[in-house]
Amino acid sequence: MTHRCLAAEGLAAGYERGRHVLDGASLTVPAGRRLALLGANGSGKTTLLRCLSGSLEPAAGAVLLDGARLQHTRRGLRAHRQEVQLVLQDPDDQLFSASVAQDVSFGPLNLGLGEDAVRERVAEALALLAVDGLAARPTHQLSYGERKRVAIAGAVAMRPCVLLLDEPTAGLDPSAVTEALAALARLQATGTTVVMSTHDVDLALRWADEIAVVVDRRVVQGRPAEVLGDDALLARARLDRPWALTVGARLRALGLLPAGALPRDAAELLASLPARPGVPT
Amino acid sequence: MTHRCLAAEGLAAGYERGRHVLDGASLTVPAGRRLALLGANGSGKTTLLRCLSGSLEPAAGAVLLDGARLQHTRRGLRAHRQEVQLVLQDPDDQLFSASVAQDVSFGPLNLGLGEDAVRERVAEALALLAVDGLAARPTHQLSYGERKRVAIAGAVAMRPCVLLLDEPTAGLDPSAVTEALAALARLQATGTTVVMSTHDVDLALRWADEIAVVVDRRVVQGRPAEVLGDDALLARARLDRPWALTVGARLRALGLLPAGALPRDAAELLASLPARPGVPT
Amino acid sequence: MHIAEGFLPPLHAVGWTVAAAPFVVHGARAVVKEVREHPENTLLLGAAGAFTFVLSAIKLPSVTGSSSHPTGTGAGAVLFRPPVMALLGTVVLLFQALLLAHGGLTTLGANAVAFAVVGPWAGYAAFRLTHGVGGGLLPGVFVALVVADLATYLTTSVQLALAFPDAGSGTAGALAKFLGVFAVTQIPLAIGEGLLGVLLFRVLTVN
Amino acid sequence: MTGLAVDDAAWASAWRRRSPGDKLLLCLGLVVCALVLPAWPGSVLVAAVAVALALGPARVPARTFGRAVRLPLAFVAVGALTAVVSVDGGLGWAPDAATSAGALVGHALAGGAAVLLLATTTPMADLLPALRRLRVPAAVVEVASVTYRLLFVLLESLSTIREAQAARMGHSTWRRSWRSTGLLAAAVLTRSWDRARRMQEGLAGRGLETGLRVLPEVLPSSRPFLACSALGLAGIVSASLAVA
Repeated sequence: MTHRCLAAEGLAAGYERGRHVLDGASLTVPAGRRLALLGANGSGKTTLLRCLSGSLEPAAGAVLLDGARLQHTRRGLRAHRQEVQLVLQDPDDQLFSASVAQDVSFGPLNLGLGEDAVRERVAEALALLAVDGLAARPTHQLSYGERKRVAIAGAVAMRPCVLLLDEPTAGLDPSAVTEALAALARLQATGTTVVMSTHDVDLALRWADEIAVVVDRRVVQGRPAEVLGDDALLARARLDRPWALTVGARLRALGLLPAGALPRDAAELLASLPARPGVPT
Repeated sequence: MTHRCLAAEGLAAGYERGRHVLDGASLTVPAGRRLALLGANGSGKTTLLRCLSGSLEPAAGAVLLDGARLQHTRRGLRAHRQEVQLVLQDPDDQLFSASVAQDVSFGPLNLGLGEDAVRERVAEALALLAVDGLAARPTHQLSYGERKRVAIAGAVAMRPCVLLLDEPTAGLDPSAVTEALAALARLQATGTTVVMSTHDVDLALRWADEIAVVVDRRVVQGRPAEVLGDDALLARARLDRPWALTVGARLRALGLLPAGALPRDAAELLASLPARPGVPT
Repeated sequence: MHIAEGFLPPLHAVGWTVAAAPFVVHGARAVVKEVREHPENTLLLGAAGAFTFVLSAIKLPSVTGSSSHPTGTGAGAVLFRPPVMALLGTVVLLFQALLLAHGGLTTLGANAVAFAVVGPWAGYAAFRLTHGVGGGLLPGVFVALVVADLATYLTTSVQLALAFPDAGSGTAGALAKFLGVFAVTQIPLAIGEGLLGVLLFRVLTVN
Repeated sequence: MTGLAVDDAAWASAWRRRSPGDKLLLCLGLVVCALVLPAWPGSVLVAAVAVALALGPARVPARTFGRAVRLPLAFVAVGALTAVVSVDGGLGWAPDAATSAGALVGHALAGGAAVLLLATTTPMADLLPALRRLRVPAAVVEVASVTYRLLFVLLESLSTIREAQAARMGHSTWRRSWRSTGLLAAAVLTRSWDRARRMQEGLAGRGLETGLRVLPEVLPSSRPFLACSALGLAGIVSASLAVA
């Protein structure tokens, strides 16, 4: 799994109340980086991810993998799907086999791999997502958080270069979010580029190297502090500014944080603040 | 709709892997206050709400409304449901009718009201939830956030004194959360006591007058700052401390916030902080 | 193979509606009784109807090159029994007519006889028969769905033949014509539906 | 999915607020005309009126209407051809083959257009309560209403699961595609049970034990509409009889 670069150029796709959901949307997924795709519900995040994964054929524009245009032919899709995998928001839409191991083996079996290779892939994917203990369990007995991770394992077993995740943390409690993020970090360590859609701006600030916001049928892309500090853009996108940026800016103005400091969460903020009163920074 | 006091005493309920999900759980819902029910996924929040609403009969313990014990008879349940309504997390579990107005009319009709009274209730509930514009729309064309609000309207049309909501903000984007909270505030103004389960500690701090945490099969209840500042409790409950409490405590220690200040979100924090450096508070 | 709106002469449309009525009324009685005793089962019956509709919207992997959909009523007969299917099948046909322009209102009776009465009963009988001679569940399902599908197709052909007898050879000749013309799509479809049924029930019994 | 297109059109139609009973009378009247009157000019008149009303006052998108009208064409064409081929002593055309085939196609297209006028202007949610007045038992109407609501939920599951299967190459060969389709059908069946079970619980608090009664919108009947319908139908009948 070497990093490959996935991009979208001038996409028009989806159709709702007489117009496209996306129109002229362009995006570059930098290889090996963590990209958070932000947007309000209904903004077109899912439509964009479905185009990138090849599930949805755009009405105009192109999806490019290492510069080569995705062809919506049987062969083109087959090649694309070995490199790019999408995990949908609702795990129940992806778990259709009786047991966890069977479900995860679905993709590798379809790749025509031998039994041993399939077993190896399944074991590897389950271990990466830290759900190896669930292999023999029936899928309908799992908790929501477990089902989400098993659904991701199903995509991971395809060994994609780029893994697209639609709202992977939605509905998870804090500890499940932490576990999911740890699993994604392990995936990245194996060389997978991870794209995550979310409407949680605090999470995006904490996690992402790069942010893309879906707004007004297009995509605005940039570095986290830049994009998430752009109040006009966030207002158009119906998103809030992450609290850490708001509070950080004031504390910088008060001279409590060094000029370049951009704490991304409470722990980083506390670490950058002086411990006792009167100690200048 | 006068405020009435709902309580649970020593509940044992639910059953998973050989033991009860709740065991010895007691809770008092103070009339007219906003209660947030916190807990990790699978901790038993939903089980507790189902007991309180009467849809699940506890194996032991009692549910009390104004001190009177809920009897799980046809008549007892009927009386209880006129006072206490539960809205489940997935709106599709409650929307059975294809048209919004028809769906909301279901409860009031079952109360045996006449057509005009039913229509009045439907209009009132839709207006309170700010979904009156959707009355004539088909359920299957609504967005997730709209479906959530229509499901709440269905319960509100029963004019309960206590409205129990299971994860009403889960899956909603920031602007939809704001709208949902505004709707709940309008409900409270009409005299309804609102209980909301969530695992979002930041939201709970911002919204609630009173917090109950489901932990180790029981419930710990108290004032927000108290409960959410108890790190040992939060760790047992697999929850995080709200960032505003963490950051607020440090800023108080630094002398930047007045001793008693407990900002609950970024806006309150900014308002309590000095605007320029060097200005003591 | 739904008979399109307006395709049957008025007398035939009325005749088939009258023929379907007792079965549909019988099914409706069963449903009313069920719902009176267990009101919450309204939801299960509704789900069964929705499943039947959605099953018939599943595209079978191409057998003949054209896209083909199962009738869904054979599986419904095995799962929910023929009397209930007479009603649920008719409701599904009504929805197909009004949501998919598939079938029609004046041909609803004729289509109900083929899809909601003859198909389910024939399939169910075949299922019990296979069981009776010691066939297992999956062979029973296969036979039931193939028979239900073929019986539906046969009934539709008879209905068309009665409406449009051949100029020279009469109804018998017409039946041969219609059976022959639609065999190309319907026989592979029947086998496909049987296969899908086996796969479906296999997953269900493993669970 | 075309089915959704017809349903979407019905909810958005300019005739959405007309009484379902009125629309039912008009459309059934047209269907009966399409069936009973001679194809020329009866069917042509019926089809013209149905299309004009749908695209005109009811403001149904032409694309939706056109697509839906074309759907039964394959059956109609094959059926009509088969009906007029004679197999008596070798293949040949029956006497008056062209006329009979034309009449068959005419009746079917006109009838189809008339039913479609109803389908694209009247959502099921309005039509099903109207069936109560035709003395269909409440339980049956309630079951049908739940079917209507759930079929959208299940159709969405169906397409999403299929998409997820395709993404993991579940439909890359014929053999795998069959296996995946079996899994898909089973998954939809389990979901439909699950949905019903969860709804039972979700609705218990609002009084499920007394059935699933709902209050339909008040969509009053319009005398002018009924009068115009009667006049129009009478016009079609007399014009057809005069020409034929």
